[in-house]
Amino acid sequence: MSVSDLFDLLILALLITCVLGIARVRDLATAVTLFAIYSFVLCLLWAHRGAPDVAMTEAAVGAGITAVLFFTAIAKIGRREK
Amino acid sequence: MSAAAHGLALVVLVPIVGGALIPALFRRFPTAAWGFALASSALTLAISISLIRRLLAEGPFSYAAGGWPPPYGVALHFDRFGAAIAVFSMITLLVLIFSRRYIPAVVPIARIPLYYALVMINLGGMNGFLVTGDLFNLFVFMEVFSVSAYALVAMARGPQAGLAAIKYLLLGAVSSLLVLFAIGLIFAQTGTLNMADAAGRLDAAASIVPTALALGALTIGFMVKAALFPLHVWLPDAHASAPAPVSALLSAVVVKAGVIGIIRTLQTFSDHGSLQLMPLQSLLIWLGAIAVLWGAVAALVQSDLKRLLAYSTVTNIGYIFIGLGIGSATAASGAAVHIINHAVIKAALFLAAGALIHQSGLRHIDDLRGLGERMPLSALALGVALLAVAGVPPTAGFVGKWQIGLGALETGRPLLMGVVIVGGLLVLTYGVRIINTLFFRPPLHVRVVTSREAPPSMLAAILLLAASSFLLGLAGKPMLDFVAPAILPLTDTG
Amino acid sequence: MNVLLTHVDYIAAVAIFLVGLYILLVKQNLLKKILGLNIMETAVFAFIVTAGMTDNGVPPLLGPDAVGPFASPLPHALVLTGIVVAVSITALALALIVRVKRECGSVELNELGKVE
Amino acid sequence: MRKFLALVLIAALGAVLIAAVVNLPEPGTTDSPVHTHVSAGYIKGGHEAGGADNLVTAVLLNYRAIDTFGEVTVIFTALIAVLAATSLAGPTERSGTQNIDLKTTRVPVSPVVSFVVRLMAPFIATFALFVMLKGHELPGGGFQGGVVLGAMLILLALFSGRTDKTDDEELPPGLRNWIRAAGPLVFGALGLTGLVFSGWLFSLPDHPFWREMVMIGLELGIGIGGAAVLVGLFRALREG
Repeated sequence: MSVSDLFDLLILALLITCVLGIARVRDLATAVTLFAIYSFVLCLLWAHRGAPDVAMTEAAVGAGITAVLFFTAIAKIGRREK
Repeated sequence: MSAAAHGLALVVLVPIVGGALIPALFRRFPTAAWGFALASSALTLAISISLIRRLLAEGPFSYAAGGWPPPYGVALHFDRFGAAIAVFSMITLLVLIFSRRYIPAVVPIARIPLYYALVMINLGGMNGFLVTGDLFNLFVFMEVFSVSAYALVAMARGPQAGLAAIKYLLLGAVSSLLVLFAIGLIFAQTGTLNMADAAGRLDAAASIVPTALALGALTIGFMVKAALFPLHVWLPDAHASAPAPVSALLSAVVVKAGVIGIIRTLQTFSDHGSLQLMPLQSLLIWLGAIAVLWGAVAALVQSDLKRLLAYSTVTNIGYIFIGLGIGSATAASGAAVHIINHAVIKAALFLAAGALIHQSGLRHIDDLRGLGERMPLSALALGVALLAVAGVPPTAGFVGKWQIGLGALETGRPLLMGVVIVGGLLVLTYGVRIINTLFFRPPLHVRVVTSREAPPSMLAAILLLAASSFLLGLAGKPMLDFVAPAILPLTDTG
Repeated sequence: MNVLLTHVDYIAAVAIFLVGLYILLVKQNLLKKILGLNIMETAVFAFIVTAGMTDNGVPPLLGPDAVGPFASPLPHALVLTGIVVAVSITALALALIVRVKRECGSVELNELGKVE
Repeated sequence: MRKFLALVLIAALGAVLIAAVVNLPEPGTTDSPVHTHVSAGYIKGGHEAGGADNLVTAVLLNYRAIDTFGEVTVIFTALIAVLAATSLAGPTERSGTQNIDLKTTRVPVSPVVSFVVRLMAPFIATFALFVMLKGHELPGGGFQGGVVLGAMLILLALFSGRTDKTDDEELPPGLRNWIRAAGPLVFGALGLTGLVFSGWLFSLPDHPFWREMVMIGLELGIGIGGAAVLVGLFRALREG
């Protein structure tokens, strides 16, 4: 088990923690923040997998634009999930 | 490579570029967007007709987009199922003609170009979906026509439309995702995205489980797009609340993409062993039979005319899937012909209903009493199309249903023949009820008395489609002959 | 057990996909559903990128001093396309949700069902 | 109840999915079909065939250009979809509470943040342009640069402290509509030039110089068009 493998496993565990967190939290703004973190971690994984192009796009889209779009929508519909 | 094969890429390029130009070109002259959209869809239709002429002369042919031979580039492929693009372009053209007077009445003037752009992009996506021979390209064009379809539903006013559109979007996006996942599974095993190449290489792949999962995911994904019975839940809301020309386009054309997607999946991967593992045929028959009866009964109890027509789409999709599931050449060719005939009939139904609803401002069937006297041509067209959708001989709806019924008898399934007949009778029941309401009952609502016949552009589209839904029945034999060579690989699955 | 270790990336993608599906099925808030959909999409992307990777993780950049084995470029191109499609769908969905909130007063699907 | 059913479904589906994925070829090994079939052809054809050192760019702009055409169409469609679908409510329903909503979406910005964002903006823009223009040699390309540029513009709109309009509003609306459609239109033009120069729709010219020029043109079209669409989506969502 090399360092690289351990890095992978750590990242995968982090990703799953993030999505479980998204499933649990009731506050939409927190959920979206978690999603942005999740996207960013995913982008680390992809950079490590030899996919720099995908990583760059995921960082800008997933952690940036998608999150901003979600926040804009939340500002209009309220952040509480019932 | 003669000139005609370039048409295979042009049927995608022309409508999409045309659609992309519309918002920029017609910002200042919104209503003029109509003419431009009409011209580019007419050009698309002309190109697709030239493709069919070549098909008849030389048989199926391919085009390597970008000049890269498959599997390195994207191969476009034209066969007898692809020939549906001509019918779909024709229907889009007629829907556009109908839209000329209808759309300005329901859409704010500044947004009219957006409507035409969406319709054109939808056509381009459909064409791309139907002619591509590449799995990922299929997904991309599926997204093109799906996104434009969600938006077209949402163009209607009112709370219902927004809600219907978001439901449609949720289910549609999940089904697209299933298709993408299936593509990933196939790619991980074969290293290729070309359909024919992937089908050939799947046999060499180590395991049958991922392949079966991939084919299952593709089938379920396309079933959602086709609105087959338990996955049809999005359809009645979406098709009932959309503007009438959009309902016509969605019910006539867009759901058929899902059907043709399934046919392509079956055709391409039918040689593969894992397909026999799945009881796919009996599944299709069962779901189809339930869809026929469920759709017909649900339509019977509707009071809203457009909602009734939406349920009639559920019924007819059921017929098509029964035909595909039976697995005899007779039934399969019946199903293939019914794809086209139902497209024409359903476009006629929704446009005629749209004209009646638009001119009178009423949409409940009981309120429409006596409207036949005020709007004779539209009402007559609706009547003819209703008889056609019930499958009364010699209309267009009869050909496909008759062949499907025959196929059921041939393969020793008399009960299924019963389902086909009962479904037809149920549809006839509500058809006759509506015709009776329109023509033979005295007006109840004051608006009916003041209604006037639809303007010529709307009438032209309606009458042409209604006439076709009658006349295509007489052309049943040549149409069956046309699809016959294409459905052979389907029935070989046994 | 060995298979589970070598395919751990695939299995993690499946796990993420399932959590996304759970959110989509169970949560009644439309925005949360879209978030679930996005998670499912990224899981499929992760699956496709994994299919094309190599152990040493060299990106498919051909240069004078580049040595393979390179990761397969095809999945990367597919995922790039997929990401842009996903953000398009998300934007449209969010716009529709805002409209539903404005017109129906709620974004909880179970409450919207009662309104109708 | 719903939760329980969902969990049962997910457990069953999970079992099927895991059974399927463990039967796939082991990821990372170089002798799996993913690496030996089409990809191997791309790598063997190399720079000369694909026209770019970055094979991802070669796949996007050359081998599978029609996919990319579909894709720029999807994002353009999403923008006109959002514009068409959301603003139908009319002025009566949008007055009143709507204005309050509009204010809440503006983040109260501290002068420091605003300063930093404005300071960084030119650098991010330069980086985005670099990513677009060099996408055929280095990691990056039209989309990648476009989304970075789009993110930068949205960041500016959010944090620059200005509340009146986004930067893209300073463009005349006619020009803005053309820029938003740049992706599909540039590809449409490429489709036709390909037919003229090499006899196939969606193909690049054979001559290396012209091929590079066409690629750069495409990257810019995709990138700037994509950025304009993303900013448009953000604006429509904020104001719709």
